[in-house]
Parts: sequence; C-alpha cells; structure tokens
Amino acid sequence: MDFPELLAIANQERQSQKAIRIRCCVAAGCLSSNSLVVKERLEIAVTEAGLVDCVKVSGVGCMRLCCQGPLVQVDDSTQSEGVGILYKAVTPDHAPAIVSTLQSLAAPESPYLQQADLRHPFFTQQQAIVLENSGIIDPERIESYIAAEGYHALHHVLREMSSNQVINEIMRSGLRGRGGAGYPTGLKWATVAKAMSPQGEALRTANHKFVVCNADEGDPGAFMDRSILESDPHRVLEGMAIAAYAIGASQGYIYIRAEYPLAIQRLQIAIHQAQKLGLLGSRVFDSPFDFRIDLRMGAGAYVCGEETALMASIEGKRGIPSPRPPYPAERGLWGFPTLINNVETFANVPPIIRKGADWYASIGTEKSKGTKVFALAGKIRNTGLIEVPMGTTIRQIVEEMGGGVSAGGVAKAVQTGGPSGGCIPASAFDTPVDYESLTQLGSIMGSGGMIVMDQSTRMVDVAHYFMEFCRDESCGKCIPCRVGTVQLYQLLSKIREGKATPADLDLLEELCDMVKYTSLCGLGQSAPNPVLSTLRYFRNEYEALMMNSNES
Amino acid sequence: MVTPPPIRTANSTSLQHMSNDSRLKVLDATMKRHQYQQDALIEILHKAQELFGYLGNDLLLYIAYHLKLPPSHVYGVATFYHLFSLTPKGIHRCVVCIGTACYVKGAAALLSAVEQCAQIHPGETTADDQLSFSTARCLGACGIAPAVVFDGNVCGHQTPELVCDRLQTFLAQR
Amino acid sequence: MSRVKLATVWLGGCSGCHMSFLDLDEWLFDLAAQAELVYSPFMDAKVYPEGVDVVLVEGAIANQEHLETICTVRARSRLLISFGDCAVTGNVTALRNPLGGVEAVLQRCYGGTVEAQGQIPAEPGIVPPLLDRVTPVHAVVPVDVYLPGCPPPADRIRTVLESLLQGETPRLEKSQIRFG
Amino acid sequence: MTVKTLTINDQLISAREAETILQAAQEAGIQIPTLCYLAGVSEVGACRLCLVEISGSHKLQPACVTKVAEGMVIQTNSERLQNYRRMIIEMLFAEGNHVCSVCVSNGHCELQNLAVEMGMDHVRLEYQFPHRTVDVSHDRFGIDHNRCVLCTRCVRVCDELEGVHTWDVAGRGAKSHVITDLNQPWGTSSTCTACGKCVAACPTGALFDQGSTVGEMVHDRARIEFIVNARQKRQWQL
Repeated sequence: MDFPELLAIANQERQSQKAIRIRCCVAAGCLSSNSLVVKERLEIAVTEAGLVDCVKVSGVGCMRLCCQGPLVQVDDSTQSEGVGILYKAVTPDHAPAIVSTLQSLAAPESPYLQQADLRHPFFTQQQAIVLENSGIIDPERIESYIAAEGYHALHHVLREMSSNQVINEIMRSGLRGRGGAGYPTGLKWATVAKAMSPQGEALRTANHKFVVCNADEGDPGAFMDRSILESDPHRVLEGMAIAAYAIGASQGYIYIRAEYPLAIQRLQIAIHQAQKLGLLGSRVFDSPFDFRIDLRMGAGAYVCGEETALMASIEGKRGIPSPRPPYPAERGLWGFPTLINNVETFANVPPIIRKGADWYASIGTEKSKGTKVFALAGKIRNTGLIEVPMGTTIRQIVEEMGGGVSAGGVAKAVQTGGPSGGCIPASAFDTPVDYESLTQLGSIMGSGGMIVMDQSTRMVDVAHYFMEFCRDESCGKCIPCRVGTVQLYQLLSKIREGKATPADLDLLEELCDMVKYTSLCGLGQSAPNPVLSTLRYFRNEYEALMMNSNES
Repeated sequence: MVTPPPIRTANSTSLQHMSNDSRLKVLDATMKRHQYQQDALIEILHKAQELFGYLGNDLLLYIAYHLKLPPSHVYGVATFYHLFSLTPKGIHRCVVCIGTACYVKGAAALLSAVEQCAQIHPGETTADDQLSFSTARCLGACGIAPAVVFDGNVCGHQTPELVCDRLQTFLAQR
Repeated sequence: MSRVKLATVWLGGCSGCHMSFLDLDEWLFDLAAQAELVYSPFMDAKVYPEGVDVVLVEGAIANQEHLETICTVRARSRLLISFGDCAVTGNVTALRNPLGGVEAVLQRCYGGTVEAQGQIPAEPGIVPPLLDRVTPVHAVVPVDVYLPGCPPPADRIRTVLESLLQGETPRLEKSQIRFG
Repeated sequence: MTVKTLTINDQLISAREAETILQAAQEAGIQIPTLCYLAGVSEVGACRLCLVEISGSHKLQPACVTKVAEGMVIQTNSERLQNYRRMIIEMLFAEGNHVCSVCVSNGHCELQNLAVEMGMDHVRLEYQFPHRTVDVSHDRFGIDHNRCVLCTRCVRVCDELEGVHTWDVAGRGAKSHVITDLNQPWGTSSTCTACGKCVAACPTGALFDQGSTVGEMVHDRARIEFIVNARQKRQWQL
C-alpha cells in the first residue's frame, strides 16, 4: 500500500456515491430497536421504486439522538437546501413512505413519519471532531473511512514526521486523556518514548514497548467509547498506530468489555481489513514501521478500567491493581514500558495530525483543549451522544441541547464521572465543562457520562446506588476499599431507612476520608466521591433522614 | 511424613467421559491458536464458557493442564470476573441493566417485576432451568433506558408489563 | 463525700468477668469503703435503681431481656463501662451470628439432638426470646468506657475503677486493652 | 552503590539506593506497622498499614514498596496516620470473625498485636459475622477462614518459596477468599507438598497446625527467614 493507492480507494469510494443517500443507524442503540430490518426494507423499497441508480442505502454509526431511534437520515445532493432530513422512530413499515418522498421531491407529509429537528441546538451546538464520521461512514467498510481521509494522518507521520515531531504535535495540541483524569497525552507519550526496556528480562516477543487502548468503558451511564468503536473503529486503530510510531512500539492491544459484542465485532472486521490493505501489520505503507493490534476481552470487572488492573487482565490474571509507581510508562505489560490511552483519546489523534496542533488548540478553554463527547442520559428529553467544545456550560448541555428535563420536571443535579464522580447541583449549571472546573465542584470530568436527575431523585439514594456499585466492583485486594465500601454501603442503607443517628453521619464522613486517602487504586480512592459530593450540596437531605429528626 | 495425594491431572482422570466431545476439539483448537500461552487464559475461558455454557471444575482443570497453570490460578481468575459462571445456566436468560441511566429511569421496578414474575432473585435460575436472571452494570444502552436483555437481545424502553409478558413466553415453555 | 453508687450487670456472658472482679481480693475492701454496690448479681436486688454513678456491664446483647435491661441501665446510669470482650465485641456469645438468624440457631441447637426429639422448646413468657443477632453493647446504647479482656484481669479492672473513683476518665495503657 | 540521605520522623538517616522506605526505617530502628508485608517474598502493598506521609506529595505512599529518594522527608506516625491505621484494624475485626478468646493464636497473633498497638479498645464499625468455614481435611494443618485477613502471605510463600502455587485467591471484593487448587478441601490438593510454609507465614490463627488448642499456635517466622536466606542468598544459618 502506498499513498496513490490509498487515494485511489478514496476516489473510487467517492465516485460510487449516489445522488441520494439514505443513512440508517446500525449502532447498538438503534440496532436493538430493529434498525437492521429498517435498513433491509429501505433497500427493498429503493429497488422496487427503481431508484437503485440514484439512491444508496447504507448502514452507519451513531446519529446521536439515541432515545428516538431507529434514526434514518436522507441526504439529497440534488436539493439545494444542504440540510438533510432526519427521521426518528422509524419502523420497517415506514420504509416505502420514506422512499416515496424521494420521488415526489417534496417534503414528506406522511403522518406516520416523524422528523427530528436538525436545527435544534442538540444538533447545531455540536462540534464534531471525534464523531466527525459517526453516522456518516459505514463502520464495516474501510473504504468508507479512507474516503473520509482515513489513514491519511498515519501516512503523513510515517513519511513526513519523526517520532519526536509527532509527540511535539500532540503536546502542542493540548490534548489530555479522555479517560477521566486528564493527564496531558503528549507528556505521557514522551515518557513512554524515553523509557528504556528493563535489561536482562527475557523478551517475550521482539517487542519492547506496547500501546494499549483502554476500551473497558465501565462507568454506568457512559456509552461514548462504545459509540465511537461501533461507528468509526478505524479512527481508533489509526490513532493507536500513530502513537505506536511515536513511542516505538510494534504491538498494540485493545482491551474491550465483553458486554459490547457489536463493538468487538466491528473492531475485528476493522483490524482484518486494515491488515489486508497493509495499514496494519508489517511494513505499514512500505515503511520500516510494523504494528499489530490484538483484541483482549474483559469479562465483567469494572476495576479493569484501572490501568494496572487492566494490564494484569491482559496478562491473563485476576484484574487486581498494583501500587504505582512504577507507572505503566516505565514498567507495564510484562514489565515493558506501556502506553495506555482511552478510546476517545486515540480517536482525537488522526484529526490533530491532519489539521494541525494549532487548529486543535484553538478549540476549547485555556487548559482543556478540543471537544469532549458526552453521553447524555437520565431524566432528560434528548438522550444521546453529544460532542461539544470544552468550556460549554452544563446549562447549555442540559437545557438547550438536552431540551431540559423530560415530562416537565425541573433539573436538580447532573451526575458526571460515574462512580468516581459527583453530583453537580442545578445552582452550578453555569460552570463550563473542563477538567479543572468539574474537579473544583467535587466531581470529575470522567469518561463523559452525564446523568440528569430531577426533583424526584433522592440524593441519598444516588450515593447509596453508587456505593453498592463500588462495593460489588471492589477487587478485594486492599482493606480500605474491600471493607470500607461494605461499611459505607451499610451506613447509607441505615440513613436511607431513617435508622441512623448523627453519630453515624460522623462515622460516614470519617470513613469516606479514610477510604479516599488510603485505598490502593482509583476505584477505592474515588468511591467516596458520590457521597462526599451529595453531602456537600444536599446535606439537608441526609439530615432530614436522621432518626428522630422530626421530633427535634 | 505425610505424602500429598498423587497429582491428578486433567489427562489422568477428568473429562474422559467426554473425550469424544466435539466441543473439546474446538477448545483445543482455540488453545492451539493462542499457542497455549498462559496470558490467553481469559480468552480461553470465554471460549470454554461459550462452548459448554459454564465452567465446570473438570473443564477448569483441563484448561489448567494444557496451559500449564496452577489450578488455583485458573480458579482464581474464573471467579474474579462476573461474566464467568461456574454453575450451569437456564435455557433462557434475562439480564436487567442497573446502570445509572436505567436506574434513574426505573430499573428497580423492572427488577421486582422479574422477581415477582419468575419467583427468582438476580443470580438465580428457576428450578426447571427455564430461566436465569441476572443484572448488569450498564450495557451502554443508556439512550434507550431502561434496558433489558432477553436471550442476548437488548430491548430498550422497557416497562414491568413488557418484561413480564416476555418472561411469560419463556416460562410457558416449561 | 458520699460513696459512689456502683452497679454491675450480667447480660449475655459466662460470668467470667464477674469472677475476675472477685479476683480483686482484698482491694474489694478498699472499694467497698469508697463505693456502694447498689445492683449486682453478687447481691439480692430486684430492680435496677435510679442514679447509678458507675455500672460495669458484662456480656453481649443476645435476647429481648438483655435489650430491655440495657436500655434501663443506660437511662439510669451516669457512666457505662463495657466490661469484658462479650460486652465490647460480642465475643463467644456472638459466635452464633454466622449461623444466621434465630430460627437457624435454634434448629442447629435442638433440631438434631436426640434429647429434644427434634423439637424446639417454646415457653412464651418464661424464656426471653433470642434476638436475631447478638451485638456488642455499644451497638445498642452509648458506652463511656471500654474494658476489654476475656476476662479482663483484675488489675485492669482496678485501674479503671481507681481512676473513676478519683473522678478521672480512665485511660488504659495500650498493653491493657488486649482482647482475648 | 549510591547512598541516599533522607529524613524520617525528623531523624536524618542514610539508605542504599534500592531500599524501600520500610527497609530504611527498620534499619534506623523506626518501626512502621505492617501486615501483608513479609520479608523475603514480593510486596503487594495491600494492607495499607505502612502508609506514610511524604512532604511535597498529597498522596500517602506505602512504605513497603516505595523506594527511598534523596532528600525525602517522611512522617510515619502522624495523628492522621494513626487514625487511619486504627480504622484499618477495626475494619479487619469487623470483617471476619476474630474471636481472640477462643483462637489458637491468642497471644501470638499479629492482628491482635496490631490492635493493641493502635489502641483499639472497641470497633465502631458494624460486625459482619460472615458465614465462613473451617477446613481440617489436611493431615497436618487446618485453615479457619473466619480468621483470614486476606493478606495473601500464604499465597506468596507457596508460589515464590515453595514454588507449587497451591494457594490463590478466589472471588472478589468482600467475597474474596483463599483457596487450594480448585477450591477443594486442602487435604485433597494434589499440588500441596505439606511443607508448612503457609502456616509459618500466616499472621493470624487462620492457618494452624492440627492439634493446637487456644493460645498454642505459634507461627514460626524464623523458618521463613531461614528459607529465604537459603534460597535467595545461598546462606544457611540454622
């Protein structure tokens, strides 16, 4: 494979486009509402209407508004308007009606067809970088990705850039880890690039360094990574390959939850296609660069999202974290320097290389650059996936894009960061989302789950829910987390049932402090966060539940 | 001096009763494809469970033997991960998502609906082996919350009524 | 100066702590000079009096009667001392807890024995019903001083009582708080 | 060999480059409490008792795995650390069924000693009273899971010193427990060599010699030290 060949594939793909495109979402959300049958029926309808020459039906990734699926978008290049039509809640029976609107060249008036308003802030306020291809390209066809300038960035770094230049570019872009902690990506790459393989170790393979993609998206309420992998898997492969080139690795692993079968399947297809075209494997683009990617499946352990536990799991062991230092960058998989980044982080890499660090750094806030993908869910009208520039306020996201609380309720809080995060009260909705601001509020950016809660949500219940989660997911290695989460859960149960005394509340706070500062890994260290943040903003709800609180 | 019991390997005792089982051949092929590497244990356990439905002791010993791993290590790994089951599962599976989005949208009501309808708790299987019931920590289907998985198919926007209707079709087959 | 009103209470325990109390031997005379024993298994008092200054509570809370007693004791005493491991931790008395609730425990005790012919004896109103779970005293009422040991050696008891008699809050040395 | 100078509890000490804070402190006569740590086998940093404060870092670090560095300023016994340690010990007592008065290790128990050291006169947390079993199927030894604190010392001596890996941990979180082979009765384990290192290593009364009654079980820690020296340093000192 060389660059002209790549361009040829892209051109061929573009030429095969037809005047009218019907895109049908085949990501997991819509798929579970029967979108595959919708797609088949659309194809049949197109054939029956004799429109095969000018209409193409394709399966694409996530089109964001998941709660209204299955979604079908029609783009007619013969129309001057530019904005297509997005149909929502499409059933297989709607297929003929959708196709018939194409012939009449008129806006569909069928009472059965429902349109989503593409001019709604939910769509217009998004800025797609990570999701630029999502809902547009066919995730199961590499040609589709190549036509969208896919693998151009990989070619560019292999041909035009030294590994140092790549790292500098990422450093200058200001990209930070999208897994939650926000560590500067370029800095991490530079550390691994500099790290030496330990001497005297038996070499398992010729590899001395590894690149790992953390796709163990475990936070309940987060589905950004799943959507990226289902909608645009090649982007992650390309990002990983660029990283591997930059740090000098030739083997990569994607550690993915077994709960995401569709994403696994699409990744397998993507890896296979990329290998076949010589975009992965040995001598990529006829350069000296070799890079293989293998998938490793999780088996239902949230703690494996923690990087040392993730590595233990890749090595086929119990997913138990180990103390850091040494960091994976120094001693990772099998003792070798290892770069671990999250799916969304890798997905940001190709556009940064393609469009330049300056372009990327111009988006977002001073310290948090670029965009962030959020999974908007809970008691909100528009649930789904959004990508917004860093610095967008929570109010914009919840009230404008999300359309406010469903069923006329009033938003009370937004939960971010999953079990490691916290609840942000409605009074702080004007806070811009960036790493520092959310941390100041006692929550974290986290991987991007955003759950909206309305007035009917009891905050003690929320804390209780997350503590149950942490209790169940604690690996059991260190005492504070193993025992502390059990004790905290029981105290919260006691409070919830109105059987607790103020002394129990004191003990709750003391335990939270202790578990937070003494636990071995991030799971334990952040397990008290949902309690601490609800105590901070909704302490009255705890106090109201104290035993005899009504009497005094 | 106490002598420990003779080494019992997967070759010497267990699994002989199913040495002609074609599923074992598939498992063998999988292990071979992974070059019997010890770090492929989790992938191999996935395959074994897919083939046999659950990970019985003889199966674990068989895998330990072929990967040259201590049995306690294999058992430890198999019991660490939620998706592995060491006991047989029912014919039908019902998994209620209790991720945050589903929780906020009423997963608790779905849980009690299943409990009422099938008379079993999460993690249990009905006495007639028709139905296994479990919970999941977020399927990533938050956009269509609350979600329930019936026999591997994710169904969104569930209500207690919908869930019970579906379960009735499973349980009616007994 | 009026003498300190002292009480001792025996709940779910083996009375070993009280035996250890008797090991105070001749110091008991000194104690008697400074404290008046107002309620104890050592004496014949039917009702726990009001206004007790110091009470030593031996044993865990294992049945309904213990629960009622400890509530009365707490209400009528100024300083409550958890006396011995059963009171402090549940100890041997709580060994039944891992078996499960009352039903499981009774079944285990009587279900299989020949003498009881598999019958669980029931005498309502005579034998106090067991609680589902044995708990240490502080899980039920606030406790002021902990005096662990199974039993606490006499000198440990003396250390605590001496400082109390001098109006001080007892502070046991680390070596004096060993369980078991 | 490079020497590092550091300050522990306001005391200036020197240590070899490769040493951990724990080793350096011990050599200087400063005791830091430990439970999962066992000299001669790998460190896991799991019990969190040896956490220390290092100036300039807001995170507490386990002394058993943290290497010394030039100019480090360390506090090993602040009030905060003491409170955390006491809570950790309370957690262990609440988690298992640790009834000292009827324990084979009463008086020779590291957990009991730690409770004394932390000044723990009662447990503020709710006792769990888990239903756990006792396995005396082995001819010479027994395991009482009620008294196990999951320090994994037995797992490590069995794997690293004896080399048979009979022990491992199964389950996870609060359901974690140590197992022999496929979670089978110890006496039926085909890998166990009955060497007794695990029994010597156990800090509590969980692993014991058969026939021990209350207070009799003494864990022979010197035995482990002897084996470690023989194995790792090729030195035999009986």
